[in-house]
Order: sequence, then C-alpha cells, then structure tokens
Amino acid sequence: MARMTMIQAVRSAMDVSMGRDDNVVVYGEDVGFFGGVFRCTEGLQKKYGANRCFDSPINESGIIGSAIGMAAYGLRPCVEIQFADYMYPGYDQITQEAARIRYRSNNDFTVPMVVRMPTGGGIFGGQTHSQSPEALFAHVAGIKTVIPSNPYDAKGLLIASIEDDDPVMFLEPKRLYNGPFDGHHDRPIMPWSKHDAGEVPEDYYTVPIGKAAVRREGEEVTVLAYGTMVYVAETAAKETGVDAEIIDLRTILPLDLETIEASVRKTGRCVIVHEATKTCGFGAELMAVVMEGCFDHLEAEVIRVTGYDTPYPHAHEWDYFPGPARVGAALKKVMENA
Amino acid sequence: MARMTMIQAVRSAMDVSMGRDDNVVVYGEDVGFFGGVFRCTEGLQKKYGANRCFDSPINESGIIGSAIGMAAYGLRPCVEIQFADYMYPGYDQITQEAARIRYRSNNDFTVPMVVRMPTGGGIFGGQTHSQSPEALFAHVAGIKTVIPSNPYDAKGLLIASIEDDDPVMFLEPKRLYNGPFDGHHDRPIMPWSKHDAGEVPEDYYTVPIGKAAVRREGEEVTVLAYGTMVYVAETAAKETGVDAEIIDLRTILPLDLETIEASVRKTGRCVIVHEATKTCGFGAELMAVVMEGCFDHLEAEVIRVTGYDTPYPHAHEWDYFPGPARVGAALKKVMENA
Amino acid sequence: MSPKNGSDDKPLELYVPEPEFRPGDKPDFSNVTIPQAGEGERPPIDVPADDIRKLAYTIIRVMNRNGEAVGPWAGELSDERVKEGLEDMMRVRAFDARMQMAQRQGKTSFYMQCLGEEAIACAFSKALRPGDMNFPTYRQQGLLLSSDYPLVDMINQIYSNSADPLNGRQLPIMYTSKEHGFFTISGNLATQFIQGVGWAMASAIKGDTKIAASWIGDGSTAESDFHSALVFASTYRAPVVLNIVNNQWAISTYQGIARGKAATFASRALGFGIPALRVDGNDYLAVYAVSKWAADRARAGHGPTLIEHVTYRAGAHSTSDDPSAYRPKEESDAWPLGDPVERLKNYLIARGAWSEAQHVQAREMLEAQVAEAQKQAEKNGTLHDGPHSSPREMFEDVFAETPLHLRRQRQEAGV
Amino acid sequence: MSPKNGSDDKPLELYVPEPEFRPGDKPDFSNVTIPQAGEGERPPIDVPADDIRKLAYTIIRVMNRNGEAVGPWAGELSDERVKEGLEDMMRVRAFDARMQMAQRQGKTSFYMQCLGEEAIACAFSKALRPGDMNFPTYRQQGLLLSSDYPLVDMINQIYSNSADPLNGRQLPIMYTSKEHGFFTISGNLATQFIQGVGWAMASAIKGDTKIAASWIGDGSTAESDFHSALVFASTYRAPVVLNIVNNQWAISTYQGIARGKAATFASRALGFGIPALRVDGNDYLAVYAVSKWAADRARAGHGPTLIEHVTYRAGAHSTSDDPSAYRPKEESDAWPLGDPVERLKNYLIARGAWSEAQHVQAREMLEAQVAEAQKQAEKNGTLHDGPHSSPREMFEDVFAETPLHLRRQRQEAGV
Ligand SMILES: Cc1ncc(C[n+]2csc(CCOP(=O)(O)OP(=O)(O)O)c2C)c(N)n1
Ligand SMILES: Cc1ncc(C[n+]2csc(CCOP(=O)(O)OP(=O)(O)O)c2C)c(N)n1
Ligand SMILES: [Mg+2]
Ligand SMILES: [Mg+2]
Repeated sequence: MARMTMIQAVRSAMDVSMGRDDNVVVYGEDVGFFGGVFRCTEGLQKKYGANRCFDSPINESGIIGSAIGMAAYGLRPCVEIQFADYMYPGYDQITQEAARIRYRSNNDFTVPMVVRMPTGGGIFGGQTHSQSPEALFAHVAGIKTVIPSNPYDAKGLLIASIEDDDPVMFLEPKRLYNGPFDGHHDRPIMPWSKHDAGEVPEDYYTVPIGKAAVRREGEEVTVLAYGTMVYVAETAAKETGVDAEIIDLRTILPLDLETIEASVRKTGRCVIVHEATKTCGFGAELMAVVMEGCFDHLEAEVIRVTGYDTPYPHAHEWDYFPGPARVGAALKKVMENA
Repeated sequence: MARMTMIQAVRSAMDVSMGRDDNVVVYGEDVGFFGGVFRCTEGLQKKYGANRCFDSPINESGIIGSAIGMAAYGLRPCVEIQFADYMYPGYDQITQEAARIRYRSNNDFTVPMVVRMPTGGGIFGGQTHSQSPEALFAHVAGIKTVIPSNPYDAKGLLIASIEDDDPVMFLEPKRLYNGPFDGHHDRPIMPWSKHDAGEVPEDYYTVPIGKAAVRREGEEVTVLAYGTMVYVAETAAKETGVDAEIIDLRTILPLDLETIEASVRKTGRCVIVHEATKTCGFGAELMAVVMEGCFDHLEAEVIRVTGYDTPYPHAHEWDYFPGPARVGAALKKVMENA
Repeated sequence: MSPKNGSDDKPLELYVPEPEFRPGDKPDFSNVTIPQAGEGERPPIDVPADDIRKLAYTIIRVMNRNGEAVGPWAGELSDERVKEGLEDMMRVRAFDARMQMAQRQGKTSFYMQCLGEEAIACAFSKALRPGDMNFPTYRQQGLLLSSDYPLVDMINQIYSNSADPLNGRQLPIMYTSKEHGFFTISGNLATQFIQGVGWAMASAIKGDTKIAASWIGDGSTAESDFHSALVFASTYRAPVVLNIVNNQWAISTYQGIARGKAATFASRALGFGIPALRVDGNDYLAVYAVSKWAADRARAGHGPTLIEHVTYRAGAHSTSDDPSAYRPKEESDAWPLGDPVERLKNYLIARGAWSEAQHVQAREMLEAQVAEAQKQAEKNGTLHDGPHSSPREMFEDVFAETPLHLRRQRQEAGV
Repeated sequence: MSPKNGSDDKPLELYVPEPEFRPGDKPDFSNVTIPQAGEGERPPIDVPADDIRKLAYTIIRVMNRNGEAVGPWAGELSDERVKEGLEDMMRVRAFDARMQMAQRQGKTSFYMQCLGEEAIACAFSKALRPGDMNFPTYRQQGLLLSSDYPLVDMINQIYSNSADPLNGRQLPIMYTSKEHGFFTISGNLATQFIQGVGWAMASAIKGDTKIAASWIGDGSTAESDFHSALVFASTYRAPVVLNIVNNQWAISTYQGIARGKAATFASRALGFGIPALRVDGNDYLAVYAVSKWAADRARAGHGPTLIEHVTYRAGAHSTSDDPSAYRPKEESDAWPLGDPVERLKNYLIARGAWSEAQHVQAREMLEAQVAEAQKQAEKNGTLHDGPHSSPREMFEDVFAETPLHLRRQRQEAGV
C-alpha cells in the first residue's frame, strides 16, 4: 500500500496496465515526453518507449478516430483529452463511431478504448476548462462512462476500464486530483495523504464498472452524487445533521439501478447533485430512474442541486458551483414535512 | 391560404424571410442548384441568386463555423445539415461557440443563426439517418431548440427562428414532411392536403418560440410529446379511449413550463413520449420538470415511452419506433389505479 | 490600424463555383487535357514527396487508345490475372444492376452502385495481402466482390433478412468483414479515413507487417477527418494508403465545391510531406500499378501515400437520387476517361487473350452467378416481407454484456 | 487479395518525431538555413498560388544583420510609423511583464504572454483598416495594444473585477472588442479560424469592402477547423488573411508533432490553390509588408492568402506552464531569428532615427503607462479580493431574453 494522489493513482493504473499487456498504448496532447499537463502520464514514455506512450497532434477527432482504428486492430488505447471541454471535436468519433462499431458490425469489430479527460470546475478555469459533459455520453447507446471520486477507485476503475471490451469515457474530477474537496473553497486544502481513500495498492486490482458505493449509510434521505459532489454532499450532511445515505455512483452508465432503488425505497427521499448544467443533465435521468423505480415509496419531491444553465463563469465560480450551502438547503427542504 | 406539405412550408418560410431581409442567407450540402436532398430549398437559388443560397462543401463544422462568422458580421444565416445524424462534426461549433458567444462577449457579438436538420426515424434510414439529438442541444446553455409537428407551425416557427437573435436548432421530423404519421406504418399515408394544419398562409407570420400547443384537451392524463410523436399520441388516445390532454411542446428549449405544469396539475398523470434513446433523453428532463413542478398533484408514476437505448436498427425499425401500441399501453398503465 | 478609409474600394463579391454543364447543356470536355498513357516517371518507393510533386497534378495512365499497356507503370500483371480483374469488374456491374432492380422491386430500402468506378476497388484489392485492412466508403463493393466473400451474404445484408450477417442492424450495403479485410462501413462520411490511419499505426506499434487502406470520396475530402488522417499519417509515417475516389460528383455538387476549382485533391498531401499520385481510375492496369507501389512503400516502412483515383460517377448517387436534375444526361458518355470494363476488355482482345464471344459468355456466367445468389438469399427473406432476425437482436451487442437497463427495456418490449 | 504471405517482410515501426534538443542538450541551430534578408520576389497581388510556390518554403525577410531594410519587400513604412511600431511592441512587452507579475501576486488566476512574438500582431494590425475583423487566438494581445484599446479595460478583464467589460464571465486574456476589430477569443483552439472565413464571406455577400483575418498557432493547425477554413476560403475565395503563428512549440510539443517533420505549415495552403507566404515573424518590417500584400489582395477581390509567421515562443506557454521540463533553457537565445524589439531598434538606430537613450526613455514611459493603468484597474478590484460584477450577471446574456427556467434558477440563487 502507498499513499497516492488521484494523479498518481491514475498514473499507476496506466503503468500497471501497460506492464501487464503490451497492447495497452497511451497518447494524447503533451502526454509523451512531458507527461501531460496534469502529469498523469509522467514517466510512462521513459518506461515503455515512445511507441507505447507518445505525444499526439492537437486534434481530438484524430486522437479518438485513430484510437478506434487501433482498438479495431486489437490494441487497447487509453488516450487523454487534455480537458473534457476539448472532447467536442471528437464527439462525432465517440458517439457515431466508437459507440456503434460493435453493434453495427455484429461483433466483428470492437472498440476497447478508454478516453480519459479531466472534468468539472473549481480551479478557476472559466467556461472552457470546467465542463462536465457526462450527460452527453450517457444519452448515446454504446458508451460507458466512469467518474471516480478518489485515488483508490480511480486506479481500480481505470484498470477495469482499460480491460473493458467497450469504449469507456473516464472522467477525472480535476478538483479532486490533489485532495478530497468538501466545497469550502475558502478553507485549507486537505491532501489525499490524510484521507483513507488515498491508500492505494501499488499492484494490480480492479474496481468493477457499474457498481455504486455507499459512502455514508443513512435513513432519512438518499443523496445521489458522483465525483467532487460526493464530498460536498458529505459536508452538507454533516453540517445539516440530516441522516443522509450518500451514494457515490462511480459509473454513470451502466448505472447501478439496484443500489439506487434499494436506497430510495428505504429512505423515501432523494436529493440529486451534480456540477453540470441542470437541464437534461444526468440528474434528470436520475430523477426519472427514481420516479420509475421508487414512485410509490417517495415521501417528498426529489430535488436536483446542479450547476446553473449558464456557461461556467470565471469570476462567479463559487456562486455557480453547487456547494455545501446549496446541497444543505436541499437536504433540509426535502426533510421539511418529515 | 394554400395547402402545403411540411417541405413546402419550410421552403416558404425561407422564401418569405429572404424576401423581407437580405441579411438572410441559406446554404448547406446540395442546398443550392439542386435545392436540397429533401428539396426544402428548391428554387431559392434561382430566385435570390447564388450568393444568397448556395451549395457548401461537405463539412458540417465548416458550415456551422462559417455561419457563426456570418452571424457575427450581421447576417442571419439559415443553414441546412443534411440529416441531424450529421451534425456531430459541427457539435463543437454549436455548443462551444454559437451557444456562448453572446455570453462570453457580454453582448458584443451575437449569433442569430438557424441550423435546420431533418430528424427522427420512420423512413428505413438505419442508424445514420434516423437520430433525434434534441437532448444534446437542450443540455447546453445558450441554444434554442425547436421541433415543429405540422406545416403551419413549421413555417411560423422557422420565420420566428430566423428572426431570433440567438442560435436556434430547428429539427424537422422527416417522417412528417409529407403527411401526419399516426405511427401505423402499415396503413396508407395521409397527406398534409387532407389535414387542417396543412393550411398555410403564403405570407409572413410567426409562431412564437417557447410556447407549447395543446393538441387535444383532456382530463385524465397529460401527454408530453413533440414532432412525429404528437400524432402517435393522438392515435393512442383515440385507440385506448383515454381522455388524454396532448401537449405538443414545439420548442424544447426554452420549454413552456407553465403549460406543462398547469396541465399535469389538472390531470395528475403524465406520459412522456419521444423517439430518441431513453437514457438522458429529453424525456428525463420532462420527468424532472413534472417532479419539480407538480409532485404534490401526481396520482401515478409518470411514464416515459421512448426509443430504446440502442442504435436505430434498420430491419427492426417498427420494433424500435415508439408506436401507438406502446404509447397506448402506457396510457392504460398510468390510468390503472384511477 | 491604418486610418485610411476603404470607401473608394470596389465592393467584394462572393464567388460560388459552378460546374461547366447543367441539364440542357451539351457537355464538352475537349478542353480537359488528359496526359498520354505511358507518360511520366515511376519513382522508387522511398522517394520523398517533394521529388514527385508532378505526379500529384498529372494523371498516370497505362492503357493507350490502341489497347496497349505502355510506359513505366505497365507490365505488372499476367494475362491470367488481368482476366480475373476483368471478371471482377463485370461481377460488380452485374451485381449492381441486379441489386438496383431489387430495390426498385421493393425488396430492400436502399442501394448504391459504383457504375463506371469498378476498376478502382477491384484493382486495388489485388495490391493488398490477407490481413491488410480496408476502411472503405459505400462505393467499394468491388473490394468484396473481387475477393471470395460470398455474394449470398452480401445480398442477405442488403435485404436485412433473417440470414443477414449484421442481424438487420445496418442500412443496406453497409457491409462488414474483418476476415476479408473490410472494416465496417459507416454512414457518416470520412470518419473511417483517420480510423484506417490508427489501424496502420497499431500495426507499426506491434511490429507487424500489415498495412491499412483508407477510402474517401472527392466531396468528403472537405470533411475534417480527412485532415485528421493526413496529420496523423504524416506525423507517425503510418503504413497506410490513403485513397481518394474522385468521381467528379458528391450527390448534386461537383468537385469544385470541395476544392474551389484550384489545385488537385492529390496535391493536398504535399503540404504534409506525403507523396501523392493521381491515377486514371478507369484504367485497371494503372490503378493496380500505382496501388501496388503505394502498398509496397507502406510495407517497406516508408509511410503513407495518397492516391487520387480520377473517375466518373456514371450512375445516380444512390437509389434515392436522380442526377438528371443537376447534370446533363450525356455528361457520363462525354467524360473523357471511358469505361473501365470496355477498356480492359479491349486491352485483352488486343493482346489476343480475350474475345467478344468470351466476353459475352463471361457476362452471362456472372449474371447467372448473381441471379443464383439472389435466389438463395431470398430464401432467407427480404426487407419488407421478412423474415428478419429476432427483434431481440436489437438489444444485443450494444455492449459485450447487456446491462440491466437494457435488459429491462428488452423485457418491456417482450422479446 | 494477393495470396502472398507477408511473413518475410521486416516488421514495421512507429515513427514518433522528437525535437532536436531536450533539457540538458546544447541547442545548436547552425544547420537551419535562414534565407538572406532581401532575397526572393515580391509578386503582384493577383498572382496564382502555384506561381509563388517557393514563397511557401522560404522565409521572407527585410532587415539584414546591419539593420538595413533590403529587397523587394522593404521601404513600406516611414520612420515615424516604424517608431510607433517599436513602441507598440515595447508596450506589449511591458504589459506582459506586469501582468505575469500580477498573476504571481495572486491578483488573477491566469495569464499568457507573447514574449518574442510581439512583431507579428503589432505589425499585422497596421495592415488592417477600421471595420476589418480579427479572429484571434490568446497570443494576439498586440492587436489591441497597438490600437487605442484602453489598457485599463484589458486589465479589468484580466482581473475579472467589477469593471470587467465581460462581466467576469471569461478567463483572463480572453478579450472581446467588436469596435476594435477583435472577435471574442475562445478557449477552444482553432474554432475561430473558420469563423473568420465566414465573416469574410459575409462581407463579400453584402458587397462590403471589409476583410477578415484569422489566427492560429502551429500546433493548432492540426485541428480540424484549420481544414474547414482552408476548404471554405478556397471554395468561395473569401477575403480573408489566414495567419499561422509558428512559434515552434505547442505547450510541450514541438512543431514536428503537428507536421511530421515534413513540408511547411504554409505549404498546406497550396493544395487548396491558396497563395502561401512564409515570413520572418521577428522582422516587423517583413511582417508588415507581407500582411499588407495579403490584405490588399483580399480587398481587391483576389481571395484568401495564408501567411506563416515564423517565430519562437520565448516564454512559457502560460502561467500554468514551466518549459524547463521539456526544452533547454538556452533554446530561446540560440534561436536564429533574434528578438523582434532589438532588431527593430537596431534598424531605427542604423537609420539615425532612434538612440539607446530614446529607447530607455520609451521603455520607462511605457512601463509607467502600464503601471498607471494597473493602478486604475485595481481600484475596480482583483479576482481574488473582488469586488466582482453581481452574481446576477451570471444569469444574464445566455440569451437575448432570459427564459423562465433561468429566471427561476436566478431566483433560487437569490440574486
Ligand atoms: C457527415 C456526413 N455528412 C453528410 C452526409 C450525406 N452524404 C452522403 S453521401 C454524400 C456525398 C459524398 O460525396 P463523395 O465523397 O464525393 O462520394 P461519392 O458519393 O461520390 O462516392 C453526402 C453529402 C453523410 N453521409 N455524412
Ligand atoms: C480544442 C482544444 N484542444 C486542446 C486545448 C489545450 N491547449 C491550449 S493551448 C494548446 C497549445 C496550442 O499550441 P499552438 O497552436 O502552437 O499555439 P501557441 O500556444 O504556441 O501560441 C493546447 C493543446 C484547447 N485549448 N482546445
Ligand atoms: Mg464523389
Ligand atoms: Mg505554437
């Protein structure tokens, strides 16, 4: 066991995977010699050679399109998009190609590819370094979407994603790279070395795709969250004293319906939290899933706490961010008539 | 008044708009001399000249990116994407650029642009000529999305869209181009000439963006639908005898929340219908909107009837399509404990 | 900025390219200079792009008017192999004709022929080896029809019937066959062009000896993934042959809309240091020789080559299209490069290796072959009358394992 | 396919371009041939692209080592205007230095300088007229700083403070000013390159006389919208100048990653029939002359021109970057094209129009100007200490009119 940041955990996942399977290749913008702008691939080129870890031209469609070709050949490319905000030029290749190649070829060709991308706000990145596009993946059949919230999960899920035989979008909440962020931006930062989930085995292990984790058991209300929002929800629960059951979804698609349904049926209440814009965000789907699976158990209106339907503004970052105050207010509201 | 198909109505809208304002320009693949693969722009090049209506290279990012530049200059481009399935290469320009230019420039530059695209299935177009991507627009702040269901609305809404000062995605349900389609593919086709909404004024008029239309008043259940699904819902109501209030949303964003909320509060029940894949489709947002605005009035679980979470399959088109049988079953189910 | 006011300038104008001929015009291509067969050099395969710049602007041709093969690109194929090639092209033509008809008869929803362009895919396929991979568009049926891919399976796919190898999931003609080096066709243009480059990079990463071939139409070179492919192929010197099939038209728009009446499509490669060759796409022998050169080059580790195959789309774009609305009917006949089947036939006859009678006989044989395959396929059903694969298939293979939400949807659908 | 099995071929290898020098290496550019100043032709503005192919492979230079302006591109500007240009560049440098510092002091989140590249935007802006429109990247602050755009407003934007003309919505340095011909900068690379073409098309559609200028970095030419721009500019002969600023680096990747060590960026235009000129980007006089030529060409209706400005990114990519991790510290000094400010200063001194003393004085004056502007701006607040515009601004201007769902969100937010 070692103490790792999320960056180190992600790097270790690629390292372990490249060591075990020489079909695993890693590339992307600034990923080779330099090791990535967030340093997630540092040292991999040196260790595995420039034909297993290399810099790519600045062309996201090219990165993903070439990875599809490599995957069809039989490799397991794990590519990096520098920020999730820059995946859009590659969105055609992701949704129209990677997502459908198994289906349209009736299994003749498959795309075991991972697209890693830092996601979310909280670092004053403005509208083009802060986006959370997970809903745009979830709507398209044929792609898996994983969003880890801590180093242990990040490593285990990334290895599982690389081993997965289908395309996986792997969204890394960049605000969590160096520590669990409770949403109080004005307080000192807690490093991963002081958090249990910063304990990460150096060797191979996996965390299964499609399984949520209950971060806090509770009886009064179910909170559905993922990524950075898991800690914000924990903070809000602590600060309001509401006995919340906090579920860290970890995988957005396929969604762990059973865990969600069991919890909401138990608590009868639900708050959904994400950082992405509200309308048609993944929270809408969670709302629908709760309606479809638990309607008869609901004792109060389900509430979404999300980013607003605006671009992510630079100066007003902390007004935009759904922090502990907003989540706490929702927890209290959902308990009002209890 | 004239009898028009939806194709003629759309063409008439562009004709009227080009005639009134010489800042309106129309272009896209095959749109010029030929008049478009669905013939929506037929005759416009001849009438207004090749510098107002012209063919474009096959590059959707280029079409939309250049239209953004034109709109920033002061024109009102109305461009065609040949099928909604081909907007993905332009999705970056739509979501990262058009959607945010007003906001990020604090009103210094704006993008009064319309992107027309035929949407939906029902013509044996397979997975790349049948998609319904409206949810992918709705999730992104700064874009309006309009989906007309008949010739009258199509013309009035398209003129309103061209006059709108913000980017509008204008989705034309291709299965409705030649007639209202009730979902029974094995029955003779009804032409627009036999339908009231095929009566279209030849001159200028607008239908306001952001206003839903109640197609059928009813007391028992609210059906939220748009595009082709409006007729399917009407058929299902007729066939099941359920007294449904059928709301044709017409605009997906901004959504007519007031009409939706008033209806569901009245009926206490709701069925949501769309053709797009289910997960994170616009139906999820509608589910959330109903939950948020009408929870205390709900007497039954809200049900979504949608396309399945698979690519649109060629041979199984009518298994995939949410036809009157599936919508009817939902109507009956939602009435079960009434 | 300079304070000078531009008010004395003349107004700008938008230039919109127009083809020379529209319906009603009499097409006349006498001003188009077609290089003589046999002209031009045949460089070594390790030549730098810049040294053969000229080959991106000319048209490499082998067969002259007398049916002789001349010049440095001639002499690649034995008569036996040329006869095979002729039959391949004739098989494609017979297949296309019958499937066009089948679509009109309501047996399927859609078809796309490659009339007039048969030489390109048929000759190219002979330059590849088993294990190599094509990333085709919808107009390279010749790749499959010149290999031993079963005709019946092609028709089953076109009919979306119960024996469709793609389980009814794909639009007609969107074939897939890994075994036959044929990547699954996409309905979205150009996406495959960069995927082929990625596949080739993978082969190089693994120290393999296989190469890839990407395909694209003239109109689709405007798409962005054409650029992605050139950038990646150039940067990593990928072992890939990048084929542009310039058949002059992209549905209703002529090639000027994709290139602005300037340069050639081939010359786009030069800005990336990629050698580019323009070849007479209706000259089977020339296509083969140039394709072989490019494939050898890739295999020898010299990297990518771009080939522009100059041809003419003699038929409609697809069964949904009627070209008489945008181009003169006679344009196809007026087009100066002739018919690939006729030209190869004449070559063989001139060599005494073929005769009119043999030709008729071969055609009949191939037509019968196709008709027989169709008969077999129809036993498995047609699109509109069925049977099809089970609707359950709709829910399979979205993922390797079907997840819960999709299993629930399948249950709900009752299949 | 040919039955031959490829097993006797040698294994393929992936080629991954590497820069010549990495940290620890001693950079030596003596093998790089830099053309003499004054060499090469100056064609008429209606020249076809093919006739000046060579200009896409050379480097057009005006100032020689002795500080003299020589050759056909010389003699465009009076000493007065050159002095203005020198001051513009010095203003940019002073501004950059102070804002770098401000970021380090925690007054804002981010800054990007253009150290070593000042000549390009400063000289280019003089070739435009009021009403023309730039579609810049984040490294063309020189366009604003050489016009009369208020320094204080730039700093207000950088600080996201209460007087920020963009209401705190944008990342620092993502300026906007329609009035000053400066399109709103995007954080997404390359998107503006085609937008500029569209703007130019609009000007042509309206019979206007205004032209557009698009900007892109060397690394970003790999993006697909670079291709879109060339396709559209070529097809419609749009009145646009397409500028590539080749500063050798794209964050940590050198230009070989975007072009595979082959051809030049400029030469990409030739495949579209667009004239391409490569210019010494550190030579103010050369940049001006070439820019003027391209602008005149566009204005006269001859269509687009591509200019590759060859320069060197002497600073870090941004305040988030540390280049010592990927390139030798000495590379910047070893880079053969020198410093643009020094070179123009020497030119003026050689002409007797400037002196070391004047230079020092000008620098001090400009530094004071910037310092004063900063002081003014800080009265309106800084990013971390505020004040900012009202959070209410967050909800405004998403649309022309704020729709109901957003009004509800604003209410919920209590602002
Ligand atoms: C991304 C995308 N945009 C548009 C289309 C519609 N479309 C199908 S084929 C075609 C023309 C292609 O022309 P070309 O590349 O010259 O190939 P050809 O048909 O001549 O073989 C168009 C515009 C599409 N399939 N995909
Ligand atoms: C679409 C997109 N992809 C990636 C990035 C991240 N990024 C920002 S600047 C940059 C390097 C650009 O290099 P170049 O074009 O050479 O411009 P320079 O910084 O040298 O001026 C990268 C990769 C981005 N902003 N947008
Ligand atoms: Mg074509
Ligand atoms: Mg650069």
